[in-house]
Amino acid sequence: MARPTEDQLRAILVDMVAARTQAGRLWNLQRQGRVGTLAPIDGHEATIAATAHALDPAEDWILPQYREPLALQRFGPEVLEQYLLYNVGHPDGSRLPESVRVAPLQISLATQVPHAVGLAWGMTLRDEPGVVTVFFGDGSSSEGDVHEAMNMAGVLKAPVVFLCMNNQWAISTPLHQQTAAASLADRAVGYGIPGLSVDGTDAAAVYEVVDEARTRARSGGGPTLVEARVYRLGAHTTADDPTRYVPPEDLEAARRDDPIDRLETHLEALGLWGDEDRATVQAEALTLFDGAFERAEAWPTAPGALMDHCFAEDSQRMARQRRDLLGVAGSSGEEVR
Amino acid sequence: MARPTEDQLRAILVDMVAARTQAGRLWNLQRQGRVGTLAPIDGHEATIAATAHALDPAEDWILPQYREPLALQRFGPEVLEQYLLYNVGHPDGSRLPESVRVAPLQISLATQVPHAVGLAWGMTLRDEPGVVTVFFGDGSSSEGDVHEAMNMAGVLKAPVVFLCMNNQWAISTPLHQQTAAASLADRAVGYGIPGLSVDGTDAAAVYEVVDEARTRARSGGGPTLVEARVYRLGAHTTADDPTRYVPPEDLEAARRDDPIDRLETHLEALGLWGDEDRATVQAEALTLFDGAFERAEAWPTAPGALMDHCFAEDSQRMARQRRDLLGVAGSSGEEVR
Amino acid sequence: MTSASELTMLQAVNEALHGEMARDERVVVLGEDVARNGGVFRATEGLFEKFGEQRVVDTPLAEAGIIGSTVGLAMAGLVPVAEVQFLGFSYQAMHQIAGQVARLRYRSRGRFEPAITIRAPFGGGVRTPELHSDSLEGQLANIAGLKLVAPATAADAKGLLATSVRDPDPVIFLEPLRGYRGIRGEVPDGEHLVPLGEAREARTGDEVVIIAWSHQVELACRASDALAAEGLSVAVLDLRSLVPLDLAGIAAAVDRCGRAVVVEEAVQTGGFAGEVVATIVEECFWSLEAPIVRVSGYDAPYPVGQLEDTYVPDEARIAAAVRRVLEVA
Amino acid sequence: MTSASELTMLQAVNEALHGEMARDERVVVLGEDVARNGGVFRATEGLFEKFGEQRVVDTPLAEAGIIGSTVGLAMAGLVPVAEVQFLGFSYQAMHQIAGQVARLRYRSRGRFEPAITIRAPFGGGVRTPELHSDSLEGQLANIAGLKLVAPATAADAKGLLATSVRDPDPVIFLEPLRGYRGIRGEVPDGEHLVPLGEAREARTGDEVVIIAWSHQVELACRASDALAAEGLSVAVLDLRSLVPLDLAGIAAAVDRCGRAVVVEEAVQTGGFAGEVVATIVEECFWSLEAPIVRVSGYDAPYPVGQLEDTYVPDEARIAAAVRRVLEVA
Ligand SMILES: Cc1ncc(C[n+]2csc(CCOP(=O)(O)OP(=O)(O)O)c2C)c(N)n1
Ligand SMILES: Cc1ncc(C[n+]2csc(CCOP(=O)(O)OP(=O)(O)O)c2C)c(N)n1
Ligand SMILES: [Mg+2]
Ligand SMILES: [Mg+2]
Repeated sequence: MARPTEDQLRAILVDMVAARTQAGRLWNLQRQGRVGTLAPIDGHEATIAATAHALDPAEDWILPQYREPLALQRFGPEVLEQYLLYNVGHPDGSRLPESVRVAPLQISLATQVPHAVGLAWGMTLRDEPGVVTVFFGDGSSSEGDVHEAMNMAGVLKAPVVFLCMNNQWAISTPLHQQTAAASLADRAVGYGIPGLSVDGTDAAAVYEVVDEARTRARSGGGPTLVEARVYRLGAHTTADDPTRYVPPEDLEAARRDDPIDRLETHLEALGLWGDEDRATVQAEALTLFDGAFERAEAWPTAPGALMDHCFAEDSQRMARQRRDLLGVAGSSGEEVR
Repeated sequence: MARPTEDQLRAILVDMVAARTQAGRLWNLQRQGRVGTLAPIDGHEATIAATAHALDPAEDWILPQYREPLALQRFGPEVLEQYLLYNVGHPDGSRLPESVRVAPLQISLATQVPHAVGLAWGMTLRDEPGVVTVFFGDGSSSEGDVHEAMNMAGVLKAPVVFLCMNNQWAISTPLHQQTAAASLADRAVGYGIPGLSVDGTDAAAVYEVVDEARTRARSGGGPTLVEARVYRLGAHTTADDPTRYVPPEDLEAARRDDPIDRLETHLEALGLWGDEDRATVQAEALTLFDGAFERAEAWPTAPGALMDHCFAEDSQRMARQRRDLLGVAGSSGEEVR
Repeated sequence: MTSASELTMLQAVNEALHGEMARDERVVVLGEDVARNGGVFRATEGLFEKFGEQRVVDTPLAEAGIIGSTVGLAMAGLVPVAEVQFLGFSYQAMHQIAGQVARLRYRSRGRFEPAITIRAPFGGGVRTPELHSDSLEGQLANIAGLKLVAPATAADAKGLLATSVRDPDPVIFLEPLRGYRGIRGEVPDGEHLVPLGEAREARTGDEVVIIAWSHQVELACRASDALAAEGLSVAVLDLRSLVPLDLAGIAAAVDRCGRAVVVEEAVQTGGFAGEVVATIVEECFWSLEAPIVRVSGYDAPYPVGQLEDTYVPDEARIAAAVRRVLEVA
Repeated sequence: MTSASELTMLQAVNEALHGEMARDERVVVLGEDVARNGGVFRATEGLFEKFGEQRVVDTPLAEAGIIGSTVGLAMAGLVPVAEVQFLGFSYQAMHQIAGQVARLRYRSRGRFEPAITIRAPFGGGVRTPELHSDSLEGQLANIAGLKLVAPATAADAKGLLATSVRDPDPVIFLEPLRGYRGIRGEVPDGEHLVPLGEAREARTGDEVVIIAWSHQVELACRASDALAAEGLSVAVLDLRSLVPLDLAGIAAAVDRCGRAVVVEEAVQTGGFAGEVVATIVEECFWSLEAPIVRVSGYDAPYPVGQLEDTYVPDEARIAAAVRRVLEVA
């Protein structure tokens, strides 16, 4: 299992800082009513960015939940662009180009976990070398789909990295009310697969375990469950008020372990990072973001998009509905004889 | 944790022998077309009977899957009577009197497992002392419901005994294709609850672990997962042909561990059991069975039973449907203006 | 005479829950984030503080576990009121809802009483993420053994919810997201019960009847009022409950008007509006002077924010449908 | 000209699967007991031996896992054909079917092609345990993004299944339990494709049209033949696929006959028959000379063995309904 090089760690930090910076911008835009409800990334950056850097964007897949996009720069600039399009409520926001091995965000919790098993299994059937990493939260880990998927992957020896982002909360439900398990990694033994628990605020540690899991998967060793322990530093979503339930002292303690501070300190000590670096990265992140957001807001929408891609071809009824829809978009669209 | 007394062991054996005997009769009746498809109990008797004897029928509940009824004599003679009524296809076969703490059979696999958690939780809310034992198979253990239920029970500390009857097969699917887990009891740690694996052909051993789990549950210690390792000695159901997939040598080996032979040998050595005892028990079991089966076949059915108990009171539409149904039962029942 | 207060639908739901929990200690509330957080919309606000952690429970994130446990709670003689955070996630528990909750009484031949209520917000118009707005009435109505209640006013939200909690059968109680804060009105204080299966005439009229439920009733009423300005007499029938369905109430309205429009937000094919049309054909075919028109969503998934207003029926589409059924001589 | 053989529906399904797996190596078959055992009804018999354990897979007992994995298999460019052992257990996977399989293309805006087929036996008459016979068409039809196919003959079972496997959209393929061995007929050898969305006139007639699908077509035909003996001309329209629905075919038949009976086995309220009635009202209201009658199951769960024959529509109930719509002057 390989440790990340200093260059890699710096690249990971760059992505983390950019993500945190852009998340702040996005939050403000939401408050201005320019984007819809969204889930902040704050506190999760190290796990996401380090995982992305431990994978090969040309061969490996990432199936996200919904908190990950801003720190997936390694998989291509389109991830940010489409994420912003998604946030302005445009259907095309869920479309990524063929070259980008990232699935659309998943809102129906844990349903992406069996998808990961099928995708990984399918790739082995096609003799493709890739590994599938699927993100899901501590709350999502209680869903039956996670169980069915991990068990199936164990039997099929599917090349999957089950990445459980344990941020201690499912909206207002704390981990101890989510499960009595000492560690979510303890689920692995019940499926006959390896389970690793890692400090998700330590980018280097995350890189190592994901690299180890990926190596095992690629060599036919099957799936691994990785629990990344982090703390949700922000609200669940822009619609949530965490002050109703998050103990301030816990939040304070967590802030002291802010993954970005940790990695900055480490790289500063090595002389690889400083205030200017941060400033530059933040500035570039915002320029990138603002350009992409402008394009996202300007992206045209057609009422017909409502029916596009539902089927490869409209059914008789859909064709009529589409005609009515376009004829009277927004004003009247009921079925006409 | 208490060992069963010799009297208890003998009582357990009596129930096991009766069950096996009645199962044979039932199989023949199915072949004669007098009862519907059913799942034979052969090989599972020790686990079921010993579990029933470790519980208190006056306070504890049993939520069965579908293989258990013949060995649940301890919970009352009605269990056999209603089981036969069920097998002749009568709706009332699923009704047991208030006094019998056994739920109807469950066909939708694993769905009874969350029921057990709710029932156990509800009993604690009502300060009732009972424990709920829920049976489910090795195949069923792969269903999401089992995961959601065991995790929830761990958090609620619900007094449940999760009894996984691992008979090595789910119809034609062998355990190694069902899961890569070394033992199904290994699932427990992932929920922070105790997990025990026991030789399910050893009645005394089963009694001990169930007694231990029950004692813990009653003293507020929460749920326990018990894996009982047995072997399905018969077909999956009367509709199944196991010769298509069961390796004969495995079946042979399993027959050598027949739970009934094991307990008979043990009690014979103690001078508590002999051929006459067996003959008497078998004879009584058949007399009991034949009387109950005669009543079951004679049990009247009314077409209206189709709608009874769907709601406490018929809706307008149901009332009309019922009227049409009774007016023209079997010949015409469509809705009339 | 009873006093009344001006409440939003959300406050009315909350008041009904407080009332039922105070009245019957067998009532327990369970679901995701319903306790300390008072629900993501605050529908269960104050219950945890008032009735305690035994009776108001934050469950793990597991819909089948939540709904499945209500079956066991009912077997234990309790009266569970479960929240599914959004109706679209009832799919995760559909095997428990359709195969277990709906059949507990039937399977046990009356031994167990499934006094279970499942509350769920649904419906569009508030820019939620995917699967938060889907309307599944048509699918749920086809499950025998379930009652399906969908209030359109604040008063009914309170009165129908209280009745649902007391009802001995399982009730799926649908709360329109847009109505939570968007619909407000006079709600009787104290105990207020509205029977299931009795439609409500939200607008009187004798030329056309618009049949709707939940938030669409609001839109239908607006359409009716707008058309009244043009001198048209358009009745609005609020079904209130889809199961049990008020066959007589529907027949009376259609017999009187001779023309009908049925409105729903769901995917058109297989939606409950089709059931209403079939019912009208069975009940009062000979009174029909024009084909019944359905105003509904399209045969596509409920869309993302930018397309929502195109998808969801609005006042204009409803009014246009009314004009169409009137054009027919 | 192509030769044909006399096959049962079960053999026809099996032949289609063999044909598609041989034709396209991207096709994989997965489900409970589909490999070594050849399926509990032998529908997948011989596939495991012929195409091997890589392409014919016995999965763990987990419907959501099975259906969920088909989404990933499709993302990988494969063509999964999953079996749900009995349609009633598709409820365990409804969140994957409705929220994921049905939306893979839509959500990804065409990036991923959901060439997924889900086969499931359903329908009554063969004395199965609970939940093995339930008819869920009405519920599945309301899920946008799914095609719903229900063959009534052996030839169509082969031709429609082959088309479904090749179809770029997700198809739920319904196989009637009673038809597996009970329905047999001439089936073209070799490649045989039947397009989706084209209803079939199983019986010609001009006084009444009985609209049905799956096994009810067989019963409708018997009723039509019996009534023919009484000099009545009763057409039978086999829908073949509910989604896409042949609107033109339905309209043509009703326009010609002026009277219609719709038959289905499901719970009446919310069943697909209601959608057919609503469609007729929209398509050809003015051709109707009498109210359309639905012949269906009742608003109660599919019952146990002794009550099955009372619940399931039979030839006599269908014939009685035809007489009723004819009585109307
Ligand atoms: C199946 C399902 N149930 C409920 C919800 C509502 N919901 C959205 S996010 C959330 C909490 C998720 O917690 P977790 O999985 O830990 O992820 P986190 O938000 O903490 O990153 C809930 C309950 C949903 N989206 N899907
Ligand atoms: C949810 C569900 N899926 C599939 C089936 C069909 N089925 C009936 S029994 C069975 C195998 C059950 O295996 P297991 O749980 O090990 O119990 P056993 O029969 O071995 O006692 C299957 C797949 C079902 N009844 N319910
Ligand atoms: Mg979390
Ligand atoms: Mg088994």
